[in-house]
Amino acid sequence: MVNQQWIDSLATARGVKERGVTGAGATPAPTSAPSPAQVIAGLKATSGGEDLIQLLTPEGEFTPHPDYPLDLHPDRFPELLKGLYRDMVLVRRFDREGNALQRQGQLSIWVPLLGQEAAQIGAGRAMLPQDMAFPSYREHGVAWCRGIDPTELLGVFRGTEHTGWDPREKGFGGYCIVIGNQVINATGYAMGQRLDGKVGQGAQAEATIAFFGDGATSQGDVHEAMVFAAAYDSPVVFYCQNNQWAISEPVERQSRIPLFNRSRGYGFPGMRVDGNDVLACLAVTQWALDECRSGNGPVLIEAFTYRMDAHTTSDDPTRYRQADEAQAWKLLDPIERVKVHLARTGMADSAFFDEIDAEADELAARFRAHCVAMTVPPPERMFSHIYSEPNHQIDRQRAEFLAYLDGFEDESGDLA
Amino acid sequence: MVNQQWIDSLATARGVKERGVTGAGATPAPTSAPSPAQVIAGLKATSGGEDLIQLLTPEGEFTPHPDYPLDLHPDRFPELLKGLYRDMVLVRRFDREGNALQRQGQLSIWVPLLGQEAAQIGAGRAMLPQDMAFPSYREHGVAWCRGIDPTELLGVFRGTEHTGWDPREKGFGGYCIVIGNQVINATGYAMGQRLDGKVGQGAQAEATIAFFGDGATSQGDVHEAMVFAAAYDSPVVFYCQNNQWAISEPVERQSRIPLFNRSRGYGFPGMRVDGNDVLACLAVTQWALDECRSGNGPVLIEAFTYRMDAHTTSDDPTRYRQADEAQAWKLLDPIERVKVHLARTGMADSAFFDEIDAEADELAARFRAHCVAMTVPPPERMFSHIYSEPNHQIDRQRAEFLAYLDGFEDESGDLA
Amino acid sequence: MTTTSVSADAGTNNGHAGTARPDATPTTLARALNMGLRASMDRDPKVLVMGEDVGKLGGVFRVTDGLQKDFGEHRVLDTPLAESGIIGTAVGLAMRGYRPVAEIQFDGFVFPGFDQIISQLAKLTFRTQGKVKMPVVVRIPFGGGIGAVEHHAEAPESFFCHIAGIRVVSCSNAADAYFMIQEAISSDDPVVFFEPKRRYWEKTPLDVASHPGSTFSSVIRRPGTDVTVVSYGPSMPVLHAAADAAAVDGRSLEIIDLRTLSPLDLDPVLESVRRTGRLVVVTEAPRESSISGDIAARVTEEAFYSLAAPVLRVAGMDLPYPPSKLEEYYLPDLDKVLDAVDRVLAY
Amino acid sequence: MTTTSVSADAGTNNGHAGTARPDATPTTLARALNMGLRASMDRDPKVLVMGEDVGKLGGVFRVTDGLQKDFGEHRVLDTPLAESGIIGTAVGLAMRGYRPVAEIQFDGFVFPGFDQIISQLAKLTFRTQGKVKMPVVVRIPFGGGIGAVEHHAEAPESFFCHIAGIRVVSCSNAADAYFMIQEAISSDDPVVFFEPKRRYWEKTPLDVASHPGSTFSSVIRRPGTDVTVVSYGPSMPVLHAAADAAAVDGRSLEIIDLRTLSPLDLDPVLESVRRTGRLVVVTEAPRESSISGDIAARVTEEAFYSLAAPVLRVAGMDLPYPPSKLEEYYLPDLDKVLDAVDRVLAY
Ligand SMILES: Cc1ncc(C[n+]2csc(CCOP(=O)(O)OP(=O)(O)O)c2C)c(N)n1
Ligand SMILES: Cc1ncc(C[n+]2csc(CCOP(=O)(O)OP(=O)(O)O)c2C)c(N)n1
Ligand SMILES: [Mg+2]
Ligand SMILES: [Mg+2]
Repeated sequence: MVNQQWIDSLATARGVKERGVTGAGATPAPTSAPSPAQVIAGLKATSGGEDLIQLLTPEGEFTPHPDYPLDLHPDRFPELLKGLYRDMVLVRRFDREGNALQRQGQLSIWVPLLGQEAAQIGAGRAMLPQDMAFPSYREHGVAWCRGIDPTELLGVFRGTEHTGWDPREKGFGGYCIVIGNQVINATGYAMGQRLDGKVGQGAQAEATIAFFGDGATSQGDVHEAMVFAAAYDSPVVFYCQNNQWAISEPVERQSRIPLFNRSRGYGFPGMRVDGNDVLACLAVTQWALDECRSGNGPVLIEAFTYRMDAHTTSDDPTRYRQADEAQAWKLLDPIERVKVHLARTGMADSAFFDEIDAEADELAARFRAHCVAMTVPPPERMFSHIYSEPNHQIDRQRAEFLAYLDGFEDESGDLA
Repeated sequence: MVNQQWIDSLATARGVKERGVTGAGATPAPTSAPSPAQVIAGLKATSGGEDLIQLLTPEGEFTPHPDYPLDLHPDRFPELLKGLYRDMVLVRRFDREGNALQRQGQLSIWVPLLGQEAAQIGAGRAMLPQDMAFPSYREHGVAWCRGIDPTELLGVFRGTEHTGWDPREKGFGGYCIVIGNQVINATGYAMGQRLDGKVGQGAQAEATIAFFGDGATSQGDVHEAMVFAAAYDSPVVFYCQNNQWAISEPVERQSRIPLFNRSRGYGFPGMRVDGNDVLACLAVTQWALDECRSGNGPVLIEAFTYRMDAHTTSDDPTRYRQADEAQAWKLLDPIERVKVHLARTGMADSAFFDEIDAEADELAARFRAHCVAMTVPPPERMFSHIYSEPNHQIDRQRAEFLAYLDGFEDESGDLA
Repeated sequence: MTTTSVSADAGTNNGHAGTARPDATPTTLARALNMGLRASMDRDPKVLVMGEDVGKLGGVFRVTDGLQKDFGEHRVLDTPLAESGIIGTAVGLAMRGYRPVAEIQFDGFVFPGFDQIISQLAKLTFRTQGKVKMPVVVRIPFGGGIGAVEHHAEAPESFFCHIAGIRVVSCSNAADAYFMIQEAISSDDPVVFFEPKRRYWEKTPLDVASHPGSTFSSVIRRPGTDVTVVSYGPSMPVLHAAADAAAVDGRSLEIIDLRTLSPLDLDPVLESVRRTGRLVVVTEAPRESSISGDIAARVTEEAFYSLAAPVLRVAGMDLPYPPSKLEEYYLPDLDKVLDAVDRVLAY
Repeated sequence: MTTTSVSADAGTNNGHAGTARPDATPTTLARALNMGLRASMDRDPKVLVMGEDVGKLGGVFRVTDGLQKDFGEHRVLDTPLAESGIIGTAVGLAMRGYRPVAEIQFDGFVFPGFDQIISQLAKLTFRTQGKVKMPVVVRIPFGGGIGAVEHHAEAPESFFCHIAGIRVVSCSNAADAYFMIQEAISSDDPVVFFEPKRRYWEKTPLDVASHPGSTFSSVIRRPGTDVTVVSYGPSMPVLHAAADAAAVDGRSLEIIDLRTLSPLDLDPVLESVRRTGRLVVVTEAPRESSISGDIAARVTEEAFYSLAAPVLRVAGMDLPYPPSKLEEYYLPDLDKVLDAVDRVLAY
């Protein structure tokens, strides 16, 4: 009583299936969904379809977008692009170093962002100092933009601490491992920005941006974050990095239509940006944060990108995807297209590129040196800052534990 | 530092606010949202807007709908409509009796469905015997259609049991009190129907229908139910009875746009039906169940109706809504419009109406008699069917408890 | 199984038995909570109240009645119907510097928000080594005996006592309600605040000027010499009734109200048990892997040589909460407590 | 604080200590679970496996490796990333007659599904007085010691032991893994099945033909006379190492593996404590309001006169799980167990 129809339906990339039905919300005609054969072959949807907002093509050709201007004087464009190039090269470099450090046993795990540099730097550089970001665990590029030194990311992956910075000081939350949790916290923070009167026209106006992946869109917390944000017009940008994969599950497993459409169910704007185009990510995120700051939040942005490396260093992608898929996406590399544009337009010469590479190597060396020198915190760190108020039970268990440890020094341990 | 802008925005019925922004999903132009003044005055959106699917107007004029035919021979229309009339009158009658029984201390609580008879009878009569319904706690009208005698509903409200029927036998789940829980269970059941090969063209094809309210749409479980149903093309109709209120909170608190649009975020059809038009509810639900049965599920239906009575007998609506709102909705009464149509077209005479009223009174009397005669189950019922397998801990605690009770008979109680 | 009528909880503000203070007014527990919330909101503009039906309706138990009218919709928020959303946004508001008081409408509806409580609310301060504080209060009406449908009468406190990083407290009279809610709100720790809904309308003396100091400690409500009986919140009147009945038989019960369930303040309990040698723990929560087991285990470990009998527990059975017509068989009552006292004295 | 190397768990299939049966093959715990799942799926077409990455990837611990290839995508479902959805659809599938085995990827990620477990999975059978059965297994890799980031090393079993209507079990060797997963799947009760992830790759003897009868009972892994030491799952090797070390000092520890955490099978424990007079309970779970407290309280209540000392507990402290570089200080280890043995013998 095997159900062949079901088996076929699962194996194909339904993405979008013609429904032939009336009524609002009938699945829109398929735009760019890959054919079933393509998906089986592992060749994912490498094109974002007509809805994709792009300023810089994979080949390095730049065309400004009428709806999403880069709010800066044209003369300052070369300086902007060279800065973004530097950001992406340096971030990719320390990310690669993180992978290597894990392989050499210096880190328990590393979560690579390879391929998502443009999606993160574009959004990170779109933020104003007073804005607040809520990351998941892969946003090393956004951390970089918020002035968090890469070495501050090492503790969580080396196992010596959970958060190495002050979230309010940096405007960048601690890494959040439980998928979706940080998105509803971001909405709450944004509700607080509005309550403080920081939504409106003033220069002090603030916004919040929540980062999450394609897999996270299935979690109830992400839904409730959007419900509350729509209910309270909260100044929060929901920034989904659709890197096509949630560990071994393709994005088709989470949704039959492109994810940016999700906002249509709540009544706020949603758009798909080329996640490998740093200029598009910058322009669209700037627009979205300004909308939120002025009271027209929330906004959903789907950055259509690709997870070039494994999910983490403990993952083996060869078990669930084809190598040729990664090859196809290499042609859309976020750094390559910027380099081609800078070189072709003469904005930058080889000396510039060499200088950046040298700086990247220096950063990687400092990153490595810091990592290998990291020490294990003292055991009583386990008891520190569990509560903000005095706590007799914590004090007692700390005292008992330290007495127990002392016992080993003089070999007459006594664990009360 | 009071935030006036926020206070104004909360007090008004944003419903739908012109966003003036580009990108997919920008909130559609307001169709029928009530003006802020209207909402403050408590006059809710009594009109469902252009998207409302209606066959029978509040004044009793019938026009068939091109997309949603009533699949029956025109000669049998009078019999159909008279049957629906009878269903609604009888259900309203025992529902009123339930309210009265609570007032007289015979029930701890009653959950009235007054005003939602058409939304429930229309959907209930659209189901085929092999279909499965997952109710919340207000679906007495659907229970009626699934052959559950009204007296079987009394136990849950009298406090003598939680579910008085066999869900699989009746094709109607037990009442579910935790808002949203039953909607994800319905998707799972529908996944099972497909797994059993019951989705396709055969006469045996099955579908599932999940009932929930406007407040429930904010719960993560309802979101995840829609995500899973879209992922597995599950044959489930999401039937939202938007009765405008979630206890004291207006539907605008849950969503800034009409709820049927929610399906556009997942890529399956969603439509708004006049929840007070039994024929429209029947036709649209039949269409939706058939879509699901044939493999084109899921579908979202928003039945736009009104909760005429309090949330439950422990609620006092005068604290949060205007009496004139209920007056406005009385003009849209689900039973009145059918009566007018039957009378005007001569399909039914006063004898017919009197006969139905008499039958209703008989039902109410039987309902009351059954209720007042209901006894308290024996105390060891607390221990029955906690597990399906033998359980030494339950057996022991039962034995200890009964021994303890016996102690009171011979005054030498011994609680082990 | 009818329960004999129970006297109002004879507890007073400062935990000393004895007559009410002159300027104390009989006040319902719900009213005292309302007054306490109001006092906190008056004192600190950062204090918010949020939850389902807490604003315009004033809450299904009227505990937040009138607050939205007086403090405005921007400080008393009627939220969408989603508990993870309520707790999750409260966490975000706290990161922004607010002091949200989130209401869970009934005990059985806390579980959709359980993940945000254990993964974010309870852990953010440790995760950030103190850089982020979580001054959030989660109010939960709990306990049985109100003849309600499923999920409206449960005692889920043991789950939260098992979570490190949050405090769990429960008030049992108007004075404690008034002062404990303010102490919870002003604390920089997240506090899960259990309110015995069956007793919302019981009047006990409240003197708003009495300034009782910390109300998060265990308190001896009634001194006694033969058996120590410990509980909190909903069951306190049962203990007082048992003490009255036992006195008639010449047995003196020492009644202790824990008030804080985590971290437990066991010293007064240990001091008492070292005198009486016998302890009965009374809770509505099911027995298995619960706070009652933890109290018994810790008292036995720390006062082993003083115990003349094992610690006995009068707790809910390990069953889903029964339909309301049978709840009085399930709940701890006078007879069950007296029976436990008999048995603990029989060793 | 390095832990001395622990010998593989000397337990065998039928719970009797002693050499492996002739046709038993050293098998990893993960492999044994895979074989048990496969045997159940072969036997019953209604058995499904569902969860994140369980299909094509074979699970992040490879416990479901190869099942989708052999049984098809319609019986081994890679689900969307939502735990309430996984448990909630499993409940619906069970109402339809299926026997879903749902995987929660790591212990810390069960909480988004906690509401569906306590409100539906654990209560539907009682709610419908037996008309609806819930033959669902929820597999949860749990416990610490794998150097992982937050939420990947917790021991949340006490929460589920406090929920009436579900069974909670944990396997500690390949034989138990193989037979217990099949017993859990064939049971009409919902079972939360805790797998000690730190020991997935440890080999112990497995004889698939041994038919051990019910594996949900407590079992004496090693007889002893001086102190009874009880645990389950992750900590069993620690207990065996402690017994070996204690034997050198002439102390005989009786090691008991509970296997079922709810409903507790305490008879073997009581029988043993009545002989030794001393009990140490070992778990990774935090101490407060936990299963370890419940065991201590019940054994004290039922064997009070046999106890020469209070029941002592070697448990996690009441802290959020520490960063992995400090986890060995937190986890129960050989030294902590031996220290507890010293202290329990000192009474
Ligand atoms: C609640 C929860 N369930 C499961 C996991 C295990 N897990 C970690 S990352 C991951 C996939 C996330 O995919 P996506 O949201 O697309 O983010 P990406 O890793 O691709 O950036 C899963 C299932 C988790 N961390 N939290
Ligand atoms: C998880 C949960 N939270 C809160 C409640 C309390 N409650 C019961 S009904 C209700 C309002 C439901 O409104 P809606 O979904 O519109 O259904 P309606 O009652 O209007 O039919 C609330 C908040 C609950 N039952 N479950
Ligand atoms: Mg992803
Ligand atoms: Mg409603």
